[in-house]
Amino acid sequence: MTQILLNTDPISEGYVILITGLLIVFGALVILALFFNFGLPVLLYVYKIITKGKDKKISEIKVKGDTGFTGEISAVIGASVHMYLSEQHDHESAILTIKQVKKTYSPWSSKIYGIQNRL
Amino acid sequence: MTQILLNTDPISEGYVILITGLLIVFGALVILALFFNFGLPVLLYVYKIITKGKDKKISEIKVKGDTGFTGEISAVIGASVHMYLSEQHDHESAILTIKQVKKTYSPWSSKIYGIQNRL
Amino acid sequence: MTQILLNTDPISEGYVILITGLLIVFGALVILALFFNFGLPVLLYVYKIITKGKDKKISEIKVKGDTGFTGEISAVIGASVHMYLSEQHDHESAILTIKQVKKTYSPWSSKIYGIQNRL
Amino acid sequence: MKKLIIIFSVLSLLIFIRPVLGLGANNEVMETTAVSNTQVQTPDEENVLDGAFKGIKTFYNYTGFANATSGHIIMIIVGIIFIYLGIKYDYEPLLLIPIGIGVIIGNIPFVAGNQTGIYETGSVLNYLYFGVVKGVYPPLIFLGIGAMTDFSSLIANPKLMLLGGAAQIGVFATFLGALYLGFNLPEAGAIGIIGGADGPTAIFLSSKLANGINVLADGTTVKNLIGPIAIAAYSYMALVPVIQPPLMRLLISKEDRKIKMKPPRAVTQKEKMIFPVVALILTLFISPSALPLLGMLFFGNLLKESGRTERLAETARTKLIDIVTILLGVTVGASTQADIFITKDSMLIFGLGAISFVIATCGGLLFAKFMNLFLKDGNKINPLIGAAGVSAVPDSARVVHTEGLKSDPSNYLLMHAMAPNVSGVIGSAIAAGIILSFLG
Amino acid sequence: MKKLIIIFSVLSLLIFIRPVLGLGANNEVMETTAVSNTQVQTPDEENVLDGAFKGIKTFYNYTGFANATSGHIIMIIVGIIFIYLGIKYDYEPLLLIPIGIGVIIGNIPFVAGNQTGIYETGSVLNYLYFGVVKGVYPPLIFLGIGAMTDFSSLIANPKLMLLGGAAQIGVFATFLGALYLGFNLPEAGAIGIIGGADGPTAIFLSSKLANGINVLADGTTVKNLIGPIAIAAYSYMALVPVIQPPLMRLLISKEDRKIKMKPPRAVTQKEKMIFPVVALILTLFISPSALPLLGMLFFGNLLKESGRTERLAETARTKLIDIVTILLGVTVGASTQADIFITKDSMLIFGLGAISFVIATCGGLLFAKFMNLFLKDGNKINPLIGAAGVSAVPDSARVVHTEGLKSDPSNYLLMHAMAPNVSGVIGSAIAAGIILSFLG
Amino acid sequence: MKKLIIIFSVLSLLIFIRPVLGLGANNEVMETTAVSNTQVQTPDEENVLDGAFKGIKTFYNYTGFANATSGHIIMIIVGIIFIYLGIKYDYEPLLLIPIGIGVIIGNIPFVAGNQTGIYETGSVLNYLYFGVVKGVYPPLIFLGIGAMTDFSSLIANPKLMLLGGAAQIGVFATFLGALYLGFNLPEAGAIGIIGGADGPTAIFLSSKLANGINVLADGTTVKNLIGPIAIAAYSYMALVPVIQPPLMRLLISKEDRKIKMKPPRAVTQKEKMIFPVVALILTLFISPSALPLLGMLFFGNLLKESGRTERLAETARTKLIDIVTILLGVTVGASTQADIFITKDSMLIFGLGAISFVIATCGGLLFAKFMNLFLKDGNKINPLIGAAGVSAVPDSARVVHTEGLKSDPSNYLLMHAMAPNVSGVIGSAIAAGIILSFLG
Ligand code: NA
Ligand code: NA
Ligand code: NA
Repeated sequence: MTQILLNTDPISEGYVILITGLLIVFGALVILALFFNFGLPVLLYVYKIITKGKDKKISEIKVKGDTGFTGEISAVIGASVHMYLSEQHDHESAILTIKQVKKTYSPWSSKIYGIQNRL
Repeated sequence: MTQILLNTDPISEGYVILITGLLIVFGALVILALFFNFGLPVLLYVYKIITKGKDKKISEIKVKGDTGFTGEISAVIGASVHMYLSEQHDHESAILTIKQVKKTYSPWSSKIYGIQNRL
Repeated sequence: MTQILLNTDPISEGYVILITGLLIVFGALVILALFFNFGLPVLLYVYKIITKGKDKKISEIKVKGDTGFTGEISAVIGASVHMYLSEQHDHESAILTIKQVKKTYSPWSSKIYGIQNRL
Repeated sequence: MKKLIIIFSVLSLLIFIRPVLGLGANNEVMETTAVSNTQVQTPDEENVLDGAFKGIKTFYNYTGFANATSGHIIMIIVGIIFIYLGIKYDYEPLLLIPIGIGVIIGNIPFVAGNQTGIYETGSVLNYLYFGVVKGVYPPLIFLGIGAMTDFSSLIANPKLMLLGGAAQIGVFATFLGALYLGFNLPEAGAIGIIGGADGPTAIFLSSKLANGINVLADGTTVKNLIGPIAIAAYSYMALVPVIQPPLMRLLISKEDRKIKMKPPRAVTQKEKMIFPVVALILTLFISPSALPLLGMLFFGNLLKESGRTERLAETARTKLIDIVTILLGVTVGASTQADIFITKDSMLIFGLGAISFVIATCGGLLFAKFMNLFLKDGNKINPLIGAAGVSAVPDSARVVHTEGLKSDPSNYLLMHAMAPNVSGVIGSAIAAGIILSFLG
Repeated sequence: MKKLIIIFSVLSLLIFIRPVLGLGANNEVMETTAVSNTQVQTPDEENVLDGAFKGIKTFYNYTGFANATSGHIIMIIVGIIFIYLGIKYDYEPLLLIPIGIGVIIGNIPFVAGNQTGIYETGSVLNYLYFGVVKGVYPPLIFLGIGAMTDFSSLIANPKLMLLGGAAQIGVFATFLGALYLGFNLPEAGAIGIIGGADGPTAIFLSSKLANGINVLADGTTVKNLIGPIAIAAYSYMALVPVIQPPLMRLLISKEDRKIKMKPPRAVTQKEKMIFPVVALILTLFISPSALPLLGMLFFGNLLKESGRTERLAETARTKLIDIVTILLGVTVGASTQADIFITKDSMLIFGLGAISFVIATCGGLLFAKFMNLFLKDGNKINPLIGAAGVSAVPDSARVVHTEGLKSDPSNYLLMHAMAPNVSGVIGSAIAAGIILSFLG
Repeated sequence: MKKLIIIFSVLSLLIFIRPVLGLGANNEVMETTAVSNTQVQTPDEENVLDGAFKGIKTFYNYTGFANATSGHIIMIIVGIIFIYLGIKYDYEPLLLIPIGIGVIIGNIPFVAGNQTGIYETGSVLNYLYFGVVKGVYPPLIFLGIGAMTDFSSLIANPKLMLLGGAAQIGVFATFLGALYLGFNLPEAGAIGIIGGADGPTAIFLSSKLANGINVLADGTTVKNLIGPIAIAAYSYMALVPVIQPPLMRLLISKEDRKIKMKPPRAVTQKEKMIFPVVALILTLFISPSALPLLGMLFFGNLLKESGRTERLAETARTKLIDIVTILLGVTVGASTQADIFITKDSMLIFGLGAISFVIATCGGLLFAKFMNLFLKDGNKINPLIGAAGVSAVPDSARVVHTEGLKSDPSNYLLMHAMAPNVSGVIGSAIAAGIILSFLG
């Protein structure tokens, strides 16, 4: 348990932590926001170039992921979080099912009991 | 670990515990019995007066709970405990479903994933 | 933690363990193989004689177990382990269901909530 | 790729088959000349070969064959019998099968020191056994029980609760019997609870009183009787369908067995919600030491009845109770390690256990007849349901039901038997609390 | 068979009813003559009978009736109120009901020494409470949360993340308030996190800072405030639908409330897969002490989005989180044992908690208005969603949604409110990490 | 209400924005006059502001950016690669994804002392890691495996068991190789088990032999190799579809690959019930130290086959194994903390691991050819199935199946490959037991 006493007076130290803390929290979220605003698109573009369309599997999911799922629609359809999430979820697992119906699971290999993948 | 030695002789102490114990067990169950015979009705009556019919939600369940569920019927229908319980259970959850179809769960708030409420 | 030092030189000891180990592993599996090749049939025959056909319950399952489940068929049908296993599984539980539909479970007695037996 | 792999495997095979090729091992290690090598070789060769025989001899001493005792064999057979009863006659399979396999696992002969046995600190079984020794599993099982039990029959007909009380005579009589047989007070208390016909309660109480740790006023340490007590409790619970019917026919007259009871009144959801809360407060105010058991029991029941927490109740009565049952069963079984389990005490405990079930059943039946003296016709209860007071839910209730049908095929007693049945559970938990307060 | 049973029961009944028949107990034990026997008898008789009364007197001292204090009664009533709110008004039933019953269980008056209470080493409740004291439960709950949370709204509109940051003002302001009220730094830090409106985070941080174990530089030991902090956090989270609407109407003008936002763009599965990994690395590089919380949160989310581990995600968000919720709820509730819980500190904490929720909400709302100054028309955000930044997922988002509909029935804000809502969770976890680094 | 809230928030905001308004903090605390106050003020002001900069500087030293080493970065990239392989190529996603995220979590740079890291006592990860260090997780996983494995192919064709034995050559050869590379005996034993191609067994054995705790006769303490061994085992298991096919084509002739095998005979339910019990007793009598693994494996299988305990089997093979897999994966991953993981030993272990898989596969294939010498036509086995003897269930069996189809599209080998496949599991568990007996 280490404790930094920047000030002898806890109140002043409180203000320090308050200001420091707020700045850092904001900083963190800003960085995150920036990454997903600018970093991610670049990253995905690069990835696409590298894999130049070889990239089947996931792109499928992607496409699927897009169609019939603009925020507006879900916002209207899913007037409740649950509705929204669960639909989303069925949506995915529908795809997964098709993909994984032959999958199976075991701790040595994750491939026995794929059906239970939807348990 | 505290131990009360009322008697030096364990056998006699055994009898003391035997008699004491039986009296207390009986006492406890008698009190419980009395409460549910007399206390509870009063309590419910008072509650009803206080909430004078505002009390929608639960009364519904109550009503539902009554109809088509006298002990005799279930005793005959449910010739096995399970049958009895499970019917009872569907019965309730049917109502709950209607009530909670919009419900969802999360540890912050219990409202995401209401469907799983029936998982 | 006991350690047997048969040799002062770990390498030689390594060879000892290597040879010993392999022999024992093989030995174990050979014994197992022999038992299921010769021991088991005898054992089952004896059991059959003792219970001389009284033995309904399980024999049912047995019969069921046989029909429509030669390895070849499943090998072809179930082109994946999962398919194979799960079919097998439904197969059993189908029987169990019939047998246990009245069953119920509790830790005092395993008989409340038989339905959940298939949960 | 192929190339690489060939080299790989060839190389590694070389290393492996060295002794066959007769290349010295230690010469790579301690640079010796080819000459000294060949000299070293031959002895090394033998060294390895007869070393192998030595090795097998040494290893043999680790095998079960070398260490098996008659006790191990007996217990393994017992385990097989448990499994057989569970599978063939469907006696409590969810308990007898895990316990049976546990008995086998616990009686594989092994050499101490490799953290194998359930009583060796640091072994996996020992970690799982922790939940038994510390009494953690039973309350979790009670949570699941609460989440699957319906108390309406009890709420509808509270006076039947007394039958659950009467059956507790079994607990205290056995307690006394144990004292006569020379067990000290805490041990006797733990043994007595077998009469409660309630596995988790038995494990909980014995883990607190007869755990081999507590020290008495006179300096003697109590014995560890958790294993025998748990096995006895579960075995006789499994045998309820064998033990009770004769006693019923013995003590209850043909006419009495025919008595039909009024259908219980319907119970409102609101009553069901209030029950667990009130019952929890009342019973625990009277017997606070039963808190872990009754607290969890009624907590589970509230989760079930609240109508808002179905998902928690569902988890409690399915996956959670399953996991705990698996671990509890196999560790309780494994705790019957021959050298510790096969003792005169265990035999005495089994004897007392049998008596306790008999007494409990008789107590319930006779008290039911006794109650009838005060009930006017039409309100009379069918004395058979007294037998359900031993708990062993819901077996004894079903046994009552079956007996009832034998004497009158139109007489459905199950619903009525459930009341004393569940109150028997509450009763023995309270009794456990009392004993714990006195002797804990 | 019958025969055997008759003998059995007769014998055992004999033993049991001995005192009535007046046969000496101890004469079997200490061979005395029939004469001395009858002499011994009568006193022994009384001995047993008035012994019984003594026994009941003794036992009475163990009952709750003998040990109940006003504190116990008050807390039990509080527990009942929690349960009532959960059932009747559906405020967070999955939390209020377990906590409520836990409060009752924890306030059953008992005599210390029988390993009953949650604060007694060796008691079952104490073992289950371990997961709270060591902060093990919260990360497991975060795992489940991650496996059930959909971050697409956040990915689609990253700038809304800032709202989740603004609401953290509540955390630090409360921290400051606690310092003013005389709490020392670690305690104040733990209290501040109530403003995070996030139960697991509150429990995690308080278990690290205000656990009654740590010793400060000046030698004073911090107080154990886990109970009050957890209760405060969950209570106010349950009351979000009561606390927030007035503040919204107070601070946001009618026109602003009508603002419609552009639908968020669709998010690809690939983005959803990358999000948890990148977010985990970025946030934890900035605030490593939040590792157990954010690590598990994003781990759970990856299980959900990977598309390959659905069965693990499903288990994490159903059975696993249910089990942990049950244990966490009941133990947190039980930790409110009157003698430890009813203190001036607890009252102060509840006061600060209320303020913190108010500040957090205001912070979110005002910052949203502030952001609008920099956004050109058409891109403006509806300031109401700022209130969702307090987390309390997804209640506050739903509250926003409802308020939005009140001012314009065609204005669906839920989707948009989810972004600040989940970022509020991340934000308060980061804040917890910062406080932990400074004061841990 | 509104009123109250306004006062609330105004008050609290006042407190919060105090420094802006320039009211001294400490003057409330240490009653000073307004004069001294204003004097105190200005410094205090700066105090707070440049304090903030100091604060950020101080905090920066806690961030990952300040403490990151090349090791951390490398491991994080490794973690990302694991996740990528799991998602993109579907290699063991249920293991690679949890392990991968665990690797990232374990390599977030942090300052020791805040109970963050997996190796810091008291940290959450450390508590979860307990199940790995004490070898508790592996038997629970074996329980689930047993509950999902069908042994009929083995019962139908027992001679195929020998193939599972042959593959264990990999274990002992690797053990020898490790000795050559200078590891001491227990370490070498733990490393050898990688050749068993069986994650849980590898973790179990290494937690007993190479746990960084045991002390050898010569006073040296063994190294903690659990992390590298587990990672190696799981990585190569994931790569079985890459490693085995070339070896098959290398060692098995075109004609041999075409051999069709007789369909296995049907197996009765009764045989399936007897198998786990007998196998448990036989194998554990021979190798008692394998008790936790084989005991649980056959226990789970009995739950599956008994036909009476389906609900327990179902729980064991779904929720229970899922929970354990999640915890095991993430903690094993996190145990690869750069400073502890990136060592020459780890590299050697990865090298040996690769060799061991190659040897095991070759051993199985060659032994299959060897067996054919003694089998008359029509009974000959297809040597390909020898490769399945390495276990890595059911991947290697599927690989065999695929290879078989390549040489003859009508040749379904899966059923036949399952026999050596599962016997490989039993074989390596027995081998683990032997090694443990010799070196434990
Ligand atoms: Na009972
Ligand atoms: Na928050
Ligand atoms: Na293997």
